[in-house]
Amino acid sequence: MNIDAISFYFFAALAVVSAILVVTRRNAVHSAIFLVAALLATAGIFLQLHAEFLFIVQVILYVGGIMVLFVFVIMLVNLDVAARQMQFNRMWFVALCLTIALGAQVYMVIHYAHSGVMEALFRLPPAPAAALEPNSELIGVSLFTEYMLPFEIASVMLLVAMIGAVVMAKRKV
Amino acid sequence: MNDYLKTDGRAVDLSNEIDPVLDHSVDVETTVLGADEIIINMGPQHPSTHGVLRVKLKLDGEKVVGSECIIGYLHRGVEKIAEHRTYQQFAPYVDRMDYVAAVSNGLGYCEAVEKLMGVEAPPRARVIRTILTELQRIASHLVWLGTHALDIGALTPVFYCFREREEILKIFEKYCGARLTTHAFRIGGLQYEAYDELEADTERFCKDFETKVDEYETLLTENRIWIGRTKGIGVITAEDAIAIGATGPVIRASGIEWDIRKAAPYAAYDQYKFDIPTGKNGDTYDRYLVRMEEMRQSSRICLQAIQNIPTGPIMARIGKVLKPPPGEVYHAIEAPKGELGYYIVSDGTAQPYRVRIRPPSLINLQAFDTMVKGHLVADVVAIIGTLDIVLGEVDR
Amino acid sequence: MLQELYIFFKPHLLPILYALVIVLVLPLLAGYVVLLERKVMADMQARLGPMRVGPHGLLQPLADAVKLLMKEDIIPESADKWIFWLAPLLSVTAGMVAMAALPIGPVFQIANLNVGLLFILGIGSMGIFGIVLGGWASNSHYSLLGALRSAAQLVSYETAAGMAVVSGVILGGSLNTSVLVNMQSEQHVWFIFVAPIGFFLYLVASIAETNRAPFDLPEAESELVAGYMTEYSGFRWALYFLAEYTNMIVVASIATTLFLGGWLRPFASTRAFNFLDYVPMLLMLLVAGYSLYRAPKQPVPVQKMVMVGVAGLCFGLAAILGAPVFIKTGMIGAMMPGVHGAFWFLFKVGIYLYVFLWLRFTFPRYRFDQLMKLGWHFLIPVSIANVFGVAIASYLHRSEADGGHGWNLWAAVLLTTVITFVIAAILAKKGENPPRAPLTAEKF
Amino acid sequence: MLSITHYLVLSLALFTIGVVGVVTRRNVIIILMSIELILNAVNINLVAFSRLFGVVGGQVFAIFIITDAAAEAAVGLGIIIAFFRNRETVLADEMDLLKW
Repeated sequence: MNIDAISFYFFAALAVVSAILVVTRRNAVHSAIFLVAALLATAGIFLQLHAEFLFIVQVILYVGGIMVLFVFVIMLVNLDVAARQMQFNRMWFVALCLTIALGAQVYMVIHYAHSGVMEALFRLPPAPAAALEPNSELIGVSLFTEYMLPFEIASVMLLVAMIGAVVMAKRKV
Repeated sequence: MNDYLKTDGRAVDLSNEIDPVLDHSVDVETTVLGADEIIINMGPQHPSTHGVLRVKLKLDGEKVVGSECIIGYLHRGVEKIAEHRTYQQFAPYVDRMDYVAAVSNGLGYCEAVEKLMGVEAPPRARVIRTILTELQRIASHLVWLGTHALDIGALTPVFYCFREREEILKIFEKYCGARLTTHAFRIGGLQYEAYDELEADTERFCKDFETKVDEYETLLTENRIWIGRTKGIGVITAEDAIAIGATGPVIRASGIEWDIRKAAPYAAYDQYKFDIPTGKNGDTYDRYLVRMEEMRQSSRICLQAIQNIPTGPIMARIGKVLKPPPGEVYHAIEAPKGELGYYIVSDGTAQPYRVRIRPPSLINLQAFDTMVKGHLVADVVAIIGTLDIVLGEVDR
Repeated sequence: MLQELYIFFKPHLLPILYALVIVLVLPLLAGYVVLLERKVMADMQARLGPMRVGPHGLLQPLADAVKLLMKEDIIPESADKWIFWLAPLLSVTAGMVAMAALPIGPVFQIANLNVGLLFILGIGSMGIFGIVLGGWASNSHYSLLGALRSAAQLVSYETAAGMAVVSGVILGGSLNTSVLVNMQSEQHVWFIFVAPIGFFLYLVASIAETNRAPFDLPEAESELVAGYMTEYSGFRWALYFLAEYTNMIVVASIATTLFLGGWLRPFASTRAFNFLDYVPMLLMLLVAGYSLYRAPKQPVPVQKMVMVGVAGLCFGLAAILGAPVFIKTGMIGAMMPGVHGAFWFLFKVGIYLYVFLWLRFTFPRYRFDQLMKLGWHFLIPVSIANVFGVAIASYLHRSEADGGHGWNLWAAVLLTTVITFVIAAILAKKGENPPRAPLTAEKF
Repeated sequence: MLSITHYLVLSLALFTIGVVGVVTRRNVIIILMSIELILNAVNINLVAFSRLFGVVGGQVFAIFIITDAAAEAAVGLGIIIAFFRNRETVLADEMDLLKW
């Protein structure tokens, strides 16, 4: 058990438990808080993977931006009534099927990891930490050279989304 | 509460009625999104309604589309009390109306009774009255400036204003022993002779005060935020102001040169040179400028008055028991907030048959609805401040 | 076992120690910032301020803390209990964690992160959750409205602040806080002189972000009582207060690091100004001397003792600050960068905070729509223009070998600053109301 | 030691929880939050593989996904606000009209 593994298990457990609470809490604000916890735990996993820049992007964008938006909207749409209504619809069967299907995949992943054709992949040691250093510079360079076009498209998409959101939420159209 | 409103004779939609004592909050959900128009309630226990004014605002989002001022939380029946007191006994009561300008109230009442009796205060008394009243005008405007700026968020001017007001109150204290509700004048003149250093004190204060006003102006007049919060806010046109009967700085800021000190001079105002500042736009900023200039002019009047205080008696010859001849009289003075009028009916006894007071705050408050329409909730605070109302005077 | 633990923790010992120091000292520091604020306010308003607890109110923060701790802890009946409990903690935690990446001197830094600046900004912005959730959990209209205002304001001004930070990052070429300071030392210029508009934008945006006047709409007492803190009292309220002051210190530290040369002494690389090394010591001696001078004039023996104690503390600090200047070798000489760095850093943070207070007591409050308009229609466009300006300036200044034009730094900066300023002036002009009739005081 | 399997399992777990949330909840806001969970699960995979192969591309894609999540949240919440204003509800199964 080194610090790497400890932090992984800690953040993974935190992420999974918070995620379960996100979908089971009755109150949307509580759900949002647990989602924040889950996202922060994911950020922790990114940090554990030495993806510092992504860690900070996750914190700033997801936690500081998107989740604030969520909390904001939850407070705008008064949920006093909604909280007392039935929270779950009757799709348990579908959910169960999906869970079983995905669970089967988990099993297969573990299974293949220990035997079978893909074992080599799973036994591949991770690249040395230095391969991705310095992290933010590498991502920056990559974004502005290799991924220039997707980057521009993403920014245009953000612009469109912004305009769309403004149009949607405007008082009286 | 509901009963009160019903007997009040106003049509009140009880479904929107909010208990004024317990709930003075904003209905948030509906403010931000919900239905088209909602009614919120400000006061009577609200830090910036200057006392116990209660305002019901009809809002469209954050925009005010209508308003109703509900007054009477400080009603003490001053006019009724007058009918059971002798003329002299009633004089201290008027100090409790506009308690930040008690001297002006007293002046109006004393002059009204003098007019009813057909006597006139001696020249010396009239000059001293003028000095003290003008000092009181400055003090009242200082309170207005401090609280108005505080409402808009400027924390510092209020301390400067109260520092200068303190000097004025010291002069009052030296003159008559009281600071706030002074009861400085008596019917027929003055009870107290001016103390020895009155001239010196007033001169020192007034000379000092010129620079102090400049100091306030450096803090506010050119300030972008102040301009943004006051220019174009709470506009009332000259026609509207006349129709409502607004007086004082409110009407002068709309461009009407109406000042009773010039229109129907009383006390010793006809002896002194002073200007009537007027505005053009009738907005909060102009009212601010007008009041600032008025403070300068008041100081100018004081400086002229102390140059030449006539000698002689300070009390006209009137009896111990005042029994004015039957009849009626209306006398108005220019109080700091506008035209303060006393209408007194005498039936020949020692007690007035009826005293009706025309408080400037009440009449000016009528302009509130016109001013506030189309502005945001945050501006309501500024508009209440700019009207310079004192609830003690509104409710009496 | 113990041995293993020791080996495991050994590299983390110093950071843990620093963290402990920050967690312990910060509340005290915040308390004294409050005292400073009250004293400065009193001074500007022609008053004395707190004078009763300790000489010149020096023990007032402790008294306040005791009072707040002993207050009844009220949780409203209809509040969401555990969020009500959690929200102030979130705010404080965010502020304190952000402190971790601050370089208080070249030595005193808990974590020298590669993305340190973004870390501070990101974690600091999480404090907003404490505000929003606290406002919501109180189940009161004033609180909720205050919280929503606060959230909208923070999100809006974060953009402008981020853009202003970007202009500094372009100049420093790194997100690492220590590297940024070192770059300012290498380039022999603080970035405030290269990106003055960026600094100004950050100043305005950081005031708005910390909800200070003239942008203190969420707490506008004449409109919203106390905003999101309305229902809070006692210790929880104190936590919110602590968070607010922590955030102030954090934004001041960012500005210091990015624009004011961090821990660098003024004219750090000019030998002629080496006498400035004596300034910290002399300053402390001055304070100590004044305390001693005032000590006999205190009315109560206890206060005299406190005053002497303060003088002793200042003498001690003067000794610590002065020793490395005189003894340049050995252990003591090695203390020089750490001790003096910390002094200059805190000194600059103090000046920045003083500007905060100064503005607070001078200006009226913006209206909410004006605040939003200022943020979106003025600050954000100007900050974007500023990013371009700084980028162009640094491109022009870069030597031709690096693909630039090798201009003189000041020429490039002057050019781009003037252009940005013109853009700002045009934007400001556009936002103004049309001219109106002037006031006339007609003669009667 | 940690292998890629650990990350895959974690990612799948989060993904599954997200899917269950999307399928079973009635509140649209919580459905959106579940979608965020799903996107996060994908991000973990991308970053884990980026680390495994020592290539930065995975992290760049994760950034794109976060961008996408931001856009989705903005538009989705805009729609929710518009819908709430008209129908005063945020329950998915009451969104049963094609126009109002």
